[in-house]
Parts: sequence; structure tokens; C-alpha cells
Amino acid sequence: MPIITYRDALNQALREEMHRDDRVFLMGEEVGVYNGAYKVSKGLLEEFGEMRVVDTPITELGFTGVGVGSAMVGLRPVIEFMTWNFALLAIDQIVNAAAKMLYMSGGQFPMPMVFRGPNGAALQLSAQHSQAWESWLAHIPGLKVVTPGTPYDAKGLLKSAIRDDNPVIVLEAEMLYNTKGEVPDEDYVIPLGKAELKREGDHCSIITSGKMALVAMQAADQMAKEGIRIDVVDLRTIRPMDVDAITASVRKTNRAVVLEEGWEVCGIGAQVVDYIQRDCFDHLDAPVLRVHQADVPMPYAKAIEKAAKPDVAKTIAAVNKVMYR
Amino acid sequence: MPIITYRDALNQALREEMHRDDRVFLMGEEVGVYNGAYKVSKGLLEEFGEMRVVDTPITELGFTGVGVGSAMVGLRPVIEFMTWNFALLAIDQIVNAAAKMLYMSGGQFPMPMVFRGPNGAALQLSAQHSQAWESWLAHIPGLKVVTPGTPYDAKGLLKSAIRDDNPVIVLEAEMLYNTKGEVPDEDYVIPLGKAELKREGDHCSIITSGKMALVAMQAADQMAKEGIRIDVVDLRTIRPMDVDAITASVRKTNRAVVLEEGWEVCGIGAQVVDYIQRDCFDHLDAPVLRVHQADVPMPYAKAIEKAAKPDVAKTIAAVNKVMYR
Amino acid sequence: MASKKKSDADAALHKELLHSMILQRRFEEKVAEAYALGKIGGFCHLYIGQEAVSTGILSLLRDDDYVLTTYRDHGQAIVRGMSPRSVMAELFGRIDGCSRGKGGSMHLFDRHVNFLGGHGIVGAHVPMATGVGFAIKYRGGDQVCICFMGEAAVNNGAFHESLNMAGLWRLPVVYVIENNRYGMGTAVDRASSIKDMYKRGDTYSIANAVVDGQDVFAVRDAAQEAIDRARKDYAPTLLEVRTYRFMGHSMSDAASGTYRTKDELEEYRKRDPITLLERRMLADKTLSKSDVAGMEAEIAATVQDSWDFAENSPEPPLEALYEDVYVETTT
Amino acid sequence: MASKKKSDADAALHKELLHSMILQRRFEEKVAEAYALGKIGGFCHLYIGQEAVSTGILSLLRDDDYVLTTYRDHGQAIVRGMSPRSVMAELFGRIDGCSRGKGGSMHLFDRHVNFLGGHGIVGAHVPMATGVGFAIKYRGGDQVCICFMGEAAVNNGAFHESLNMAGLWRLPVVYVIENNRYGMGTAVDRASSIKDMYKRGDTYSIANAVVDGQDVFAVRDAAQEAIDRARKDYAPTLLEVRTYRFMGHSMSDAASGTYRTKDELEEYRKRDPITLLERRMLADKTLSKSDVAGMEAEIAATVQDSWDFAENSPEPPLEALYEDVYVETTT
Ligand SMILES: Cc1ncc(C[n+]2csc(CCOP(=O)(O)OP(=O)(O)O)c2C)c(N)n1
Ligand SMILES: Cc1ncc(C[n+]2csc(CCOP(=O)(O)OP(=O)(O)O)c2C)c(N)n1
Ligand SMILES: [Mg+2]
Ligand SMILES: [Mg+2]
Repeated sequence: MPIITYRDALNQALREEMHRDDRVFLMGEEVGVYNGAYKVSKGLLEEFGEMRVVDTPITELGFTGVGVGSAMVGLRPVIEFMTWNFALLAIDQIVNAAAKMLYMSGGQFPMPMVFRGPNGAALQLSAQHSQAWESWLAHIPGLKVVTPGTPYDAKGLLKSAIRDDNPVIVLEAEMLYNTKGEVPDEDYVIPLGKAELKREGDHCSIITSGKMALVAMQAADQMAKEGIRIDVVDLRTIRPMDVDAITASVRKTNRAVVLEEGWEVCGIGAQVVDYIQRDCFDHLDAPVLRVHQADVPMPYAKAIEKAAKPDVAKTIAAVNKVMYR
Repeated sequence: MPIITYRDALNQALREEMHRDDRVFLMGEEVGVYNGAYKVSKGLLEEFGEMRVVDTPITELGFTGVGVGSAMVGLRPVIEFMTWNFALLAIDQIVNAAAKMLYMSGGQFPMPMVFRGPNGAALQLSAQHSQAWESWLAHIPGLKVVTPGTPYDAKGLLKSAIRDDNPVIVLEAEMLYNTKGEVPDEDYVIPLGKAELKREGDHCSIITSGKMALVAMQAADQMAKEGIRIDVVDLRTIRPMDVDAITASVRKTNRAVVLEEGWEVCGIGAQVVDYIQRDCFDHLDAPVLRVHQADVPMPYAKAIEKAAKPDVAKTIAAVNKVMYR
Repeated sequence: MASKKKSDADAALHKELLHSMILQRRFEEKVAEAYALGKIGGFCHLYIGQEAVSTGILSLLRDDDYVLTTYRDHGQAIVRGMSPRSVMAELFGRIDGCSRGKGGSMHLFDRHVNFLGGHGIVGAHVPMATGVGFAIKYRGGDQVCICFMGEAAVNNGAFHESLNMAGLWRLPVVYVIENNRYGMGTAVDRASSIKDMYKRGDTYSIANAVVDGQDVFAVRDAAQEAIDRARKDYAPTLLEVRTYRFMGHSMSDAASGTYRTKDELEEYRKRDPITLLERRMLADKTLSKSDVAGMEAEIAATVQDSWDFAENSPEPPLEALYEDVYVETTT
Repeated sequence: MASKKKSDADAALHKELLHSMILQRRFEEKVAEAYALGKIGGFCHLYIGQEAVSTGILSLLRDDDYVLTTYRDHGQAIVRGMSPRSVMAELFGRIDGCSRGKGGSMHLFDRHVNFLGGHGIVGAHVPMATGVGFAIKYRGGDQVCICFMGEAAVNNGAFHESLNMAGLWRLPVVYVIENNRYGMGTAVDRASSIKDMYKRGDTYSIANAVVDGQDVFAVRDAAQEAIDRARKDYAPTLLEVRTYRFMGHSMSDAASGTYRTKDELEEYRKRDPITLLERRMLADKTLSKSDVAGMEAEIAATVQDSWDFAENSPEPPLEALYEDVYVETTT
């Protein structure tokens, strides 16, 4: 199977879906002439023209609303945010319009839209440019939210997102764009709402998603050397969440660590903990622990930025703790 | 002690603090000539004049930013949102500016601001006007978030919020404005970050805050008739959260229900559950259960709207379940 | 002969316009009654006084054109061809309402007549309408999209971002500012730094005009130009229509007192768009008193029928609560 | 005699202006070097080519005036009087940086010189500057607030909402559009529906003007008018300054290739604001070649000193991570 980058996997997904369905178009800042701020849309303007690869002014609220309106009359916009930080300016359109239109209209207006772009911290981008929004978005009924962690998942999930008739949030990551993995050339989709057991083990579960799946795998690799076998559940979709996959894992291991990129309070991890304690109460041998960003805005300076982020060492420490080692 | 409404308690707090400190001003839609959409600012324009009670255009992003700028140079704005639903348009200023300015500037620019207004559902206002934002706001480091549930708390917490040198979110409620309670005429403050044990019991804890404190008290009253004694912890401040008060209660009762107004996924309740399972793991006799809004946008029609909301019956059902009754 | 035909046609049209305006008026008077009786809840914003705007503009549309508006949407919904039954049932929160009782007054929708809501966040539907214009051009169609908004929305960032895109990309949208002088309790000159809202079009390379909104013919003339421009050239227009609301901002706001005087209100009431048209038609004899009586009776029956229909329609069943959050389909 | 004094004073001023521009230029060339060596990380946007704007405007301010700007903030920070040391240390992410190493390139702040950032969200600081203007008027002061922004920010809703309030309330803010022709890779005419950005002021009742941004004297003249208007009458101005950035959008963007040609860049480079001023001063003999050499040497030393200072400053200690999230104080 070809080995390509996460960036190219997304590019393939966009290209294939734009070929498949001429209602699909891409809109956002710098997606056209510039080929995307992170080059995800490379070549698409040339291939599909200005009407389907649309460079916008720096007006997130406005162009997101343009997407919403176009979806009401049957187009299938893919709205790119240069980063999800800027989507705060458009959040009213996502939450009050896209997520609610079907409901408010009594089922008349589905919103076949995708909102995508890089989420979370990269390197030294400081407070305003280093935020992970998964828990905010997962909070909202009417949205679906996916967090692909590998090139394979990126292509398969983005294609599913584009074909879904509901508004789907795709949280990518700058730090993943250059990562490589096997990705079939042909058409495939990954169903929304299904987690993947990325590694099997029976000592402890790590529940995670997106960029943190890599961290979880590295932590599991290291612990394997000490004979600790870890079950790594990559949620892939965080709304709707695959609760069965979570509980199946924890019922097997009786211990869990939840690893996420964002802040602690009301994070994704809190919700996962809630599912676990509710459904696996009698199976737990220790409290579930969480690994997440430090509860501070992201600083610029290198060392303290690193200290603020969840990482392999913190994950291992948490696993050790739930295993009373 | 005088018995006044929650609305008047807020009005007193504003008036007293504006007298106390001439840097304090109120800004928002309809706060002046109209006396506030919900009449919270009644009489203030007359008393303090146009410069300190400022009617704005319908530009939440803009006037919130005006507040941020004025706070950078030492004023102490109180920004009123007609409802918190409209604050989504201004959320970038709250999250990316107010919450981070101190940090990004290395401690140079504190943000002595208050953002306030009604939060959550009233009656039949449908999807866009019936949302409870506490978990979103509590997610953000740099903000403090209070949710007064009684007139006494409303006055004392708003005064503390205005005096605090950090940005403080005050979540009020349309359904509470007419509720009455004892409120001292004189100056008092309630410290931020301290929960109140609103009722003592040893069979089960209900952890809640804001508008839901009333529901919890009613549920506790009803259960008392059956001999069930409930500990009601009203968090009052949800960021920073008084974890000690939560764990003290649960260690006593060994059972807990978390009651909140908003949606389930990544709600405040999820975070409370996380604290409880982490700190009271060996004290819990049953999984913690949660009561919250149905996982749907709020509908307009009366009966299904009612069905969507957390209420006394649902709370009692949850208590019964954690008590295995 | 030709001119006789023309004037017959004119007379028929004028009757239609009058009928359209009276229907809105009587419908909303009934809505006010139902609200007072507690049959309608939540926020409810009446359009009374502004009917010449909806009638004037929407009477010019084709079936395949599109309409978006604010929470003050009853009048426009009905003129656009939604049945009074489905609107009243929606206001009553019943399952036969246009939005299955889930939207209520602020969220009327009907995809059969391309009525795209009914939106509650001031300014938020302006980018959406821009997106509808984008979709029309994307498909190479010749429809137009009408976007109604209040004059207070014009200060909002969403308006500005939208008009910039519409001007830049040349989109077939007619942006209609219904300047009724107040945004809730705020007079227009306390919210906008300029008096002539339509001039905002200039800085977006968008054609613009202002027109008397109490005169249905004036509205039609101005709108026709704008619609032609959109249909033929994919060119947007910003049309300011000067009007007045005769009721409070919503059912919970008094018609006068706090922010405007009774005298001012009475002054504006003299230019009731319905009276103006009726008087003119009576004068040029294209309408008789008995025509009016007949029309009123027919409309009263229609409105009563919508009430009866709404009353008899069931509340949404409990399972409806969980429906319409997601669709199950993919493409 | 008087005119001799005047021309001496002029000459001294011109030298100061030149010094200010060269200092920015050399400082940023050093920044580019440090970035290439990995001593600076994250996003880093150079101001090279636009120095006449910062120098022209900020040279007119009083100490108690205020300045806000975007992420492209090194030049303005230095002209405003922040020490090159504290700026370089910030870029290096060190504890002696102006923002204790927590802000980085995009978030320079210094309350001692009323430099209120350094903001990363396009458009977001425009309402803040409006709020500073509000505060000045609230207190009855006569300061002004300068708000720099790129031409792409002008399409954003935050700009529109701000200017409407500033026009409505008459606030002492000078909004400066640094029109460098591109917002990242998007040419101004692909993002804005009008070519003359300053005209947007018209629809907010805000005085407006356009000026050549490569000519420091032209900038000063236009800015002085605007500043006077603000200081004396609480009246805002929208000033468009036409300039060009000689580098890529940020350190990760090539100076030319994708969205603009090398030829275009070379054409604009001919109007380097530093060269223009230098040439003029050499011509009118207020500057000699050896003056330039002396100035360059002194500036090189200053810049090197800032580098050395930054290198020697420690990284923020681990506990700094948790500081500055909240202050402990109340009033
Ligand atoms: C973003 C936002 N802010 C505030 C409100 C509350 N609100 C509803 S209508 C209204 C006034 C709107 O006035 P205008 O645009 O003139 O329309 P009109 O009501 O006069 O038809 C306000 C402030 C809202 N719905 N949305
Ligand atoms: C709201 C928002 N959207 C997108 C970005 C990413 N971004 C940073 S700078 C920039 C271009 C801004 O151009 P302009 O305003 O002309 O300023 P210049 O960079 O030319 O100085 C963009 C798109 C951002 N920082 N904020
Ligand atoms: Mg109005
Ligand atoms: Mg630019």
C-alpha cells in the first residue's frame, strides 16, 4: 500500500470527493492560490477552478455563514479554518445555525457540511494559536466530531464526513500533517462513531483520540518493555462516542487512563471518565486518571510549553499510578 | 432582613459598586434607556449618566472588545449580554483576549472585567435562545465563573466579581429574576470559589449550582418526606471549583447525583464526576449519576420542552437509583 | 382595449396586494389574541405596520427564488405562500406546524416555498443569504435571494462581512433593510453612526437605494430594479425601506412609553400601509366598500380556520424530542 | 537665525527618523538570523519595508498616548520605546523578555510605554483600541490611541463594529490601515470589494485619508492631522497607508513565488523607505556618508547587545508556567 503523509491523505480525500460529487466545494482562507496555509488543498484550485476552491477574505463568521446558506439549498461545503482557534469567530454559525437548523426546521433542512482545519498546539505558537477545541464541539447536539490520528484515518474519516448529511467537524493537527502511514489509493470510508482498538493489552486501557493516539502508542511501546500490556482505544470520532468500545476495554483491563490534548475542566476526558464509572463501576480496580494540558493558556517559551503539554512521560506516570506501581 | 428579588439584588450590587468605584461602568444592549431587557439595570442610567451606563449597537463582538480595551487601561467594565446565547458572537474576545491577556503579557495586564447576563433556558424560547454555557466557560483557564442561585448569592457574588481583578463570568437566569429572598441592605461579598452546603443530609449528595440549586432543594424536600436525607452542595462558583466541598459531602454520604442545566457531553457534571471518582473512589457505594438537559437543541413546543429539561422528578429518580431504591 | 386590459390587470394586482397585506394584519391580530390567552408562548414579534415591505417585495418573486428573514417572520412567511394553518400551528407548538412545533414564532421554515427561516440571532442570516446567492451562481441559475433584516442588524459584523463578499463575488442577493427606526428600544440614531443605512452599500461596490416602506408601489418599483439586477447580472443590491412597527418590539414590550412617545406612534399610524392603499384604490374606484367587506370576511374565515386547525393539531409526541437532531442519510 | 534653528531642528529630527527606521530594519534582520538558527520559534512576521509607517506615526505621540497593533509588531514596539533587549529576549523566549517569554513574537507588551500588544487574531484588537479611546473619553483625558492593522483586517466584522461605535460616540482613536497589498497570500483586490480602503470611513462618519507609506514625511503629515483631531475633538480618523512588505508573510513564507512575482517585489523594493529618506538627506546635505556609517555602527552594536542580552537571559522557570493565569488582587 502506498505510504503517504496525513496532509496528502486529506488532499486525496478532498480530491476524490470533489470528483465524486460536484456539489462539494472547499472554502476558506488561502485554500486556493496559496494551496492552503498548510498545503492540504494543494492543486485543487487548478483542478476544480475558482468556483469550487474559494479563497475568502479573513471573515470567519461571514464565510462560515455562506457555507451554511449554501448547504440549505443543497450544496455540500467543506469549510476550512486556517486553524480552529479562528473558528471562535464563526462559532455562532456552527453552533446556532449548522447544528440546529435541522431541528429548528422540524427536519426540513439537513446541513451536509464539513468544518475542518488544524486543532490544538503546534510549536511555540503561544496562547491564542494553541488551543484544542474538542470538548466544546462535542458538547453540542447536532454536530458530529472526528479526530483522525493517522493518514489512513484522515482520508477515511474526511470522506465519511463529506458524505454525511449532518454537519461534521474534522479536527486535524499541524503536528500530524507530515506524519506518514499506509493509505490505499482507492476509495474507502471509515464509519463515523466507531473507535479502533489500536493496540491490545490487558493491564490497563488508554482511551484517547487524534494526535494523542500517537503519544498513547509510544507510551504503550515503552511500557511493553517492562511487560505492561496496554489496550489503546483510539476513539477517532468523539461525537457520537463509541462508549461500547471504551467499556469493553475497561472491563477487560479494570484500569484506565484518559489522554487528551486540551484542558482538564469539562474536557473530553471528563466525559469518558463519566461513562467508565457509570458502566464499569464494579470493574474498576483504581480511579481513572486523566492526562491533559496544564490548566493555563499556552506559553511561548520552549521548555515551559513542553511542560504544559500532555506527553509520553506523563502518560506513563498516570498508567503507573492506576496500576499502583 | 429585606426580602427582594434576584433582579433587584443584582441591581443593588451594580449600584453599590458603581458608587464605590467610579471606574466601574455598565455596557450592553438596552441597559440604559430601556433599563435592561430584563430590567436589571433599572434606574442606573438616570443615576450615573450616559458615560457609565452605555447602550450599545447590536455588536457583541465589538462592545465586548471595547470592554477589554478599557480594562487594559484601568477601567472596570461590566459587560451585559442580553442573553449568553448572543455571547457566542463575542466569545473570541472573552476567550482569546480577556482570559489570556494577563498571561500573554507576562503579568502586565490584569483584566478587571465582569461579563454577565441570563444563561440557560427560560420558557419556549426554542433552540437558539435556550442554552446553558457553563461548561464552555469553565473550560477556559484565565476566567472565573459564578452561577448565583439565590438573591443573596446574586448580590454577594456580583459584588465580588466586580471587585476581582480577573475576568469573571456571572451566569444569571431569566427564570430566577423574579425569585425572592433575604438580602441585606448593607455591603457584603461572597468569596469566589466557595461552595455552600445548602442543606445537610447523610444519605446522598446532590452537587449542583445556579438555577438548579432550587430544583435540588425541592427534590431534597420531597425526599425528606420519605425519610431520605440529602446533602445539597451549591457550588456557586464553578471555576475555580470548590472540590473540597464536593468530596467532603460525598465522603459523608457515599452517593452522589450531579445536577446541571446544560447538555451532558463534557458538561460541568462530567467534571464533578471526575473529581469524585478520583478523590472518593473508596467511598462510593454506587456510580455517580447525572441529571442534565436532553441531548438535543431545545424545542419550542411546551410539553417536549419540559421533557427536555432537568427537573425535580428526574433528580429524584437519579437519587433513588444511586440509593438502589 | 389594451389599456383596458392593462388597467383590469392592474386592478386585479392591486387587490391581490391589498389582500396580502390585510391577511398579514388580521393573522397577526389573531396571533396577539392567542398570545394573550397563553396559546402561544416564548418570544413573539409582530410585523404590524410593515406589511407593504413583505407584500411589495415578495409579490415580485418566482417560485424558485429564495427568502430569508429574522424572527419577525410571520408576515413574510404568509406572503411567500406558507399556509396560515401551518404557521399558526407552529406558533401553537403543534405537530402540524411548519417546523413540527420545534421552531416556534422565530423559526418558521418551509422548504416547499423556499422559505429558509426565521432566524433568531441578529445578523446571522445575512451570511446565510449570501451563501444562497453563492449557490445560485455556483449552479449558474437565475434565481434571486431576498434577505430581510432590521436596521439594527446593519451595525453587526455579519452584515459587513457578507456585503463585502457579495460585492466582491457579485452574488444575486437583494439585502433589504427594514428600517423601522428602532432596534428593540434603541432608536436608529443611537446605534448607527450614519443616518442613511443604504449608503453602506457604497463601500462594498453594491448598488443601493432607499424607498418609502409604507407605499407598496414604491417598494415594488425599487425591488423590481434590484431583482432584475440580481437575476440578469448576478449583482447584489442594498435596499433600505423606511417603515415603522406599530406594536412593541415583542409581545412583552409596550407599543410606546419607554423609548418612543405615543404621539410619535400616532403620527406614524397615519401612514398605515393598508389604509394608504385602500384609500387610493377607493379613490380611483378599483375597489368598493363592499369589496373590502368581502375581502375582510374571507380573510377572517381563513384566519379563524388557521386557529381551529392549530387548536386541533396534537402537541408533538415525546419521541419527537429526539428526532431531527441528526439525519440518518449519507450521499 | 530662526530659520537656521528650524533647519537644525529639522535635520536633527530627520536623523532621528532615519535612525528609528534603520534600527527596526537591522533589528529584524537579526531576528531573521536568529530564527534561522532556531533561537526564535513559532510564528514570526517581519515588518521590513513598512518602517516609515511606525516611525512616521509613533514619532508624533506623547508618552501617555496608547498603541495597539497586530502580530507584526516588532517595529512598532521598538519605535514606541521598548528596549531592543526586552523585545529580543521575548523572541528568544526568555524570562527577561517584555512578556516574560510567554507571549513571543506576536504578543509584545509593555505597560511602561503604553504598548498594549501585539495581538494574534486578525481584527480582534480593533475593538480593544476603540475601548481604549472610550476610556480616554470616560476620564476626560486628551490622549490618543493609535490602532495599526493590516488591510485584510478591514474586511472583518470587528473592524466594522468598532468604527461604527467610534463614529457614533466620537472616540479619540486613529485607525491606521497598513495596506501592504497582501493579507498572507491574498492580494487586496481578491479580498476587498473596494480598492480604496480608507473610504470605508465615510459610512461611519469618520474622517479618512490615504497616504504614501514609503515616505515618512507624508505619513507624519497625515498622522499629525489625525492625532490633532483626536486630541482636540475626540474625533476618530481612518488613515490608509499604502506600503509593501519586502519579506514573506511570516518566516515560513517565501518573499515571492506563489502569490506575487519577483518582478513586482523588485519594483517595490525601489521604494525602500530607508533608502528614500537617506537619499533625500544626502541630497539636501543634512546627512553625510559618514553619518550613515556611524549610525549603522551604533545600531549594529545595539542590536548585537540585544542578542547577547537575550542569549544570557534564562528560560522561564517551570513555576512560571502556572503564574499570570490569575492575579490574586481585588480592589
Ligand atoms: C446577536 C443578537 N443580539 C441581541 C439579540 C436580541 N434582539 C433581538 S431583536 C433585537 C433588535 C433588532 O432590531 P432590528 O434589527 O432593527 O429589527 P426589528 O426588531 O426592528 O425588526 C435584539 C437586540 C439577538 N437576537 N441577537
Ligand atoms: C481571525 C484570524 N483569521 C486568520 C488568521 C491567520 N492570519 C494571520 S495574519 C493573516 C493575514 C493578515 O493580513 P493583513 O491584515 O493584510 O496584515 P499583514 O499580515 O499584511 O500585515 C492571516 C490570514 C488570524 N490570525 N486570525
Ligand atoms: Mg428595527
Ligand atoms: Mg496586508
